[in-house]
Amino acid sequence: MANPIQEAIAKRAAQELEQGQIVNLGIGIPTLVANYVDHNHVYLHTENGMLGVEDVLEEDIDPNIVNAGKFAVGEAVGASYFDSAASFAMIRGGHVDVAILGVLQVDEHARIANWAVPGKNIIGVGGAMDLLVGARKVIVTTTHTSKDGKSKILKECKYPITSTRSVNTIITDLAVFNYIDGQLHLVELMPGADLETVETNTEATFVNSLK
Amino acid sequence: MANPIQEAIAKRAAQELEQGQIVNLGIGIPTLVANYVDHNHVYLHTENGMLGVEDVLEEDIDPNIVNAGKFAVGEAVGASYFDSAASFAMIRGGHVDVAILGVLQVDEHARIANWAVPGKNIIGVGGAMDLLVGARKVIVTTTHTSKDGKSKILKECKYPITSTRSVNTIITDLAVFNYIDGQLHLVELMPGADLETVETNTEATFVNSLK
Amino acid sequence: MKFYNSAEEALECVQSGQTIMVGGFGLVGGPLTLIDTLVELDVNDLTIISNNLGEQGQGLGKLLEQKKVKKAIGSYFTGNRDVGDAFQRGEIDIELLPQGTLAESIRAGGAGIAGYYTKTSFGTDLAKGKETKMFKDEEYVLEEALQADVAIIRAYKADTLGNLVYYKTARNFNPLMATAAKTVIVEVDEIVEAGELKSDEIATPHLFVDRVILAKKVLTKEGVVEHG
Amino acid sequence: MKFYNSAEEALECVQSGQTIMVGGFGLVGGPLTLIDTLVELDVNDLTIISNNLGEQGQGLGKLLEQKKVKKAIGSYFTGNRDVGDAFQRGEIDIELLPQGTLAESIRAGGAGIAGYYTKTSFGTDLAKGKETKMFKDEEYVLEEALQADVAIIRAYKADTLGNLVYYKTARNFNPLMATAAKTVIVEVDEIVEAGELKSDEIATPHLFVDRVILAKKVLTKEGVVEHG
Repeated sequence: MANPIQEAIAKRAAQELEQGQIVNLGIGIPTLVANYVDHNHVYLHTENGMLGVEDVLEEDIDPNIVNAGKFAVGEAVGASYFDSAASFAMIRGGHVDVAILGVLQVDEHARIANWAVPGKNIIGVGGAMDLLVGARKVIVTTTHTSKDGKSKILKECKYPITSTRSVNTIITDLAVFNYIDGQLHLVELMPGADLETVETNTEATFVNSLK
Repeated sequence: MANPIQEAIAKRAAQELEQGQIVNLGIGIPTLVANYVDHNHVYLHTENGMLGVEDVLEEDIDPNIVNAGKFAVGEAVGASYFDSAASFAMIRGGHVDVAILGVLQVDEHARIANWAVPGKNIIGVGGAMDLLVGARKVIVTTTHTSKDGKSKILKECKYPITSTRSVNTIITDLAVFNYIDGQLHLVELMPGADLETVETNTEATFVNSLK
Repeated sequence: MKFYNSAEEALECVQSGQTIMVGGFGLVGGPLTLIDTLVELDVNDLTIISNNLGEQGQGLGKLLEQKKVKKAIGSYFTGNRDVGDAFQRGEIDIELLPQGTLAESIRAGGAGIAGYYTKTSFGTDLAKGKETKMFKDEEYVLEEALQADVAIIRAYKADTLGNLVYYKTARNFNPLMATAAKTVIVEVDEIVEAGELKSDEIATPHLFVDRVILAKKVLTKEGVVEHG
Repeated sequence: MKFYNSAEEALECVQSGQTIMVGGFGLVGGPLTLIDTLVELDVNDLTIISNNLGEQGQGLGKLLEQKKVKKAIGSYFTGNRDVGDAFQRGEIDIELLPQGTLAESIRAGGAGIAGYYTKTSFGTDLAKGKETKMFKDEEYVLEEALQADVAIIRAYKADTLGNLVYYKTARNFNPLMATAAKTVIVEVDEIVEAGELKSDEIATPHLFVDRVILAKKVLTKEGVVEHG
């Protein structure tokens, strides 16, 4: 499932994490972030009821240890399990430091849409809305444009938003933006990307804060 | 602490219990009920976080196993411990079959007052209000009259009520009343008591349903 | 609490029109034996409260295929495209809840809490029509408790009193649903004597449990297999 | 999470005017070492959230004696008559809550729930001034969440990550308070290596825990004794 573009985004997202943080990874690119973190220093939380997620070798798979994407995972030393209400109490109560989520769209207010597409059946939301209100910091990872070349970083989300809360950081295959004082700031170009390409492919207004 | 009158009331209260029931005992006379139940058939719940309370011998006391009255108790086979929110979720969620409580007053609507005395500091309520709204059946145990000879079974409680919920059964040193269809029914005289004594000492209106 | 010899006997109480909670997160922690028996029952118009509604033609998906589901309450039905199709055809109602709200509402249902205020979903389509209230300058959405007639859940071990422990991420919704239904039916991998589960480690005290059976279907690395 | 060598160091963060949650049900499960150090600190105007307020001149009762308590929130202060006297003299505010409401409000405070509806206390003096709402023909009282700046609690064992397990009825309010304060300080009887506590049995995962010390005061059959 992983391709080099996704891996590059995941790797960059992992650099945002700090020692001792509790981190929840969404489905898709965020799941790949697990490959780039030191499980002795960053603790992965999964909303289906586990703190201390780590990778698992094929031969060690236990079918009853899975992450939110229902993929088999491993149990880090000191891991713990809990029920879904306790798990979301951690999320909604502000006890998760960072959530890394995938998005369909993100707008210049750093609001995201990642759970529903108009005209399609709205039949799944999972823990996305909970993570957005609860996580202290939210990082979103996404390809900069959709498959048909359209910007995913819009003036305003066209799909239904997931929360009124603005995310803190956007990491794409082209760039890294931080949302500060009500504006998107371009803070970094991804390897191989240039400013012109970012400008062309970004519908949202942003401040160039490259150093 | 126990005297023969209290023991007689507690013993009679124990007869109300049925096999398999989950029972919570309040402080005072209700605590004595534990002496008259078969712990293999009735399971005692205490709101400070334990199911499976039983008596304990002096030499087996563990200071960290106590009941709601902070008295040392024993652990029945199959007992479990849980936090206070889980414990009160059991009570308030309707998972406790019977609560046996002490009262200061009870009125002819079978409403009780057992947590506050006007003019004195209102500074303790504990789990009384929770048990009254949550337990499926509430039995109250009390001496029929106060130390100065006044009826505790009044037309209307003079002290602040503990709940708008009517209790199901009142057991005193003189009589047993059930509350049915909005009326107190005298259903039994305690050993040695006669109808006249009950009538003289009961301010509340009641129906004589003695067989 | 009573032990039953089969899922059929344990599920005899289920009636048309009832609300049924079903534990599990996908197959993990799902009451696989009870689900497969439930879909064989001659009942309909069921309201199912479960995070997912199985997969196409599998598990709870069969119940949908047989048109026995009137309404589904859950957080993620995307894994079974039959759900969306049935919804489009007007065959079922769907109440989509954020997963945290689903979990918390079930807990509330078991805990005597009628409703509670959460920030989750405020300002989104999922909050449409719901009451809101301000606490300390922040807006919250009122969510109501969920309760059921019957819950079917999976645990790892039960003791002879009905105390339960769960296994790893197979815990998920199971302990919550054990608190929020009139009749709680549990399938377990193992039954042990009372006293064998440590008193500090029991996750579901026996007062919540009504019926217990031994699981016949188990999730393995190779998928669901029959045993026993 | 960080280990501290003494209660003094662990409590350095406490400041006047703060809200402090204190675990325990009477002496059982109380953070005895931390309480005795707390009463030595040069802080005042504290709001204490705890089921009880110690006994006359003991534990939290000393804090009251020293007039460092501005407000007490709890369910049962009857065991310490100083509380009622101080209240009569207008020296402290008291917020009396049903014990279930106290517990549930602390849980709510840790779980991102701003308020919830319970039947408990409806129609009584304790519901005076509180909002009510009807759900399915029954009246419920709105109760708000409780949170604190600091929680001091007791656990049985901590591992080196800060995961906690509790002992018997010493559990009570401790795991709840661990979720509802900005800084959570725990005294434990024993510290073990990460991995020694079974993953299914950890009651408080380490994400809730900030500071851990070894307990110096322990409740025994003979009362509170010093050890270590």
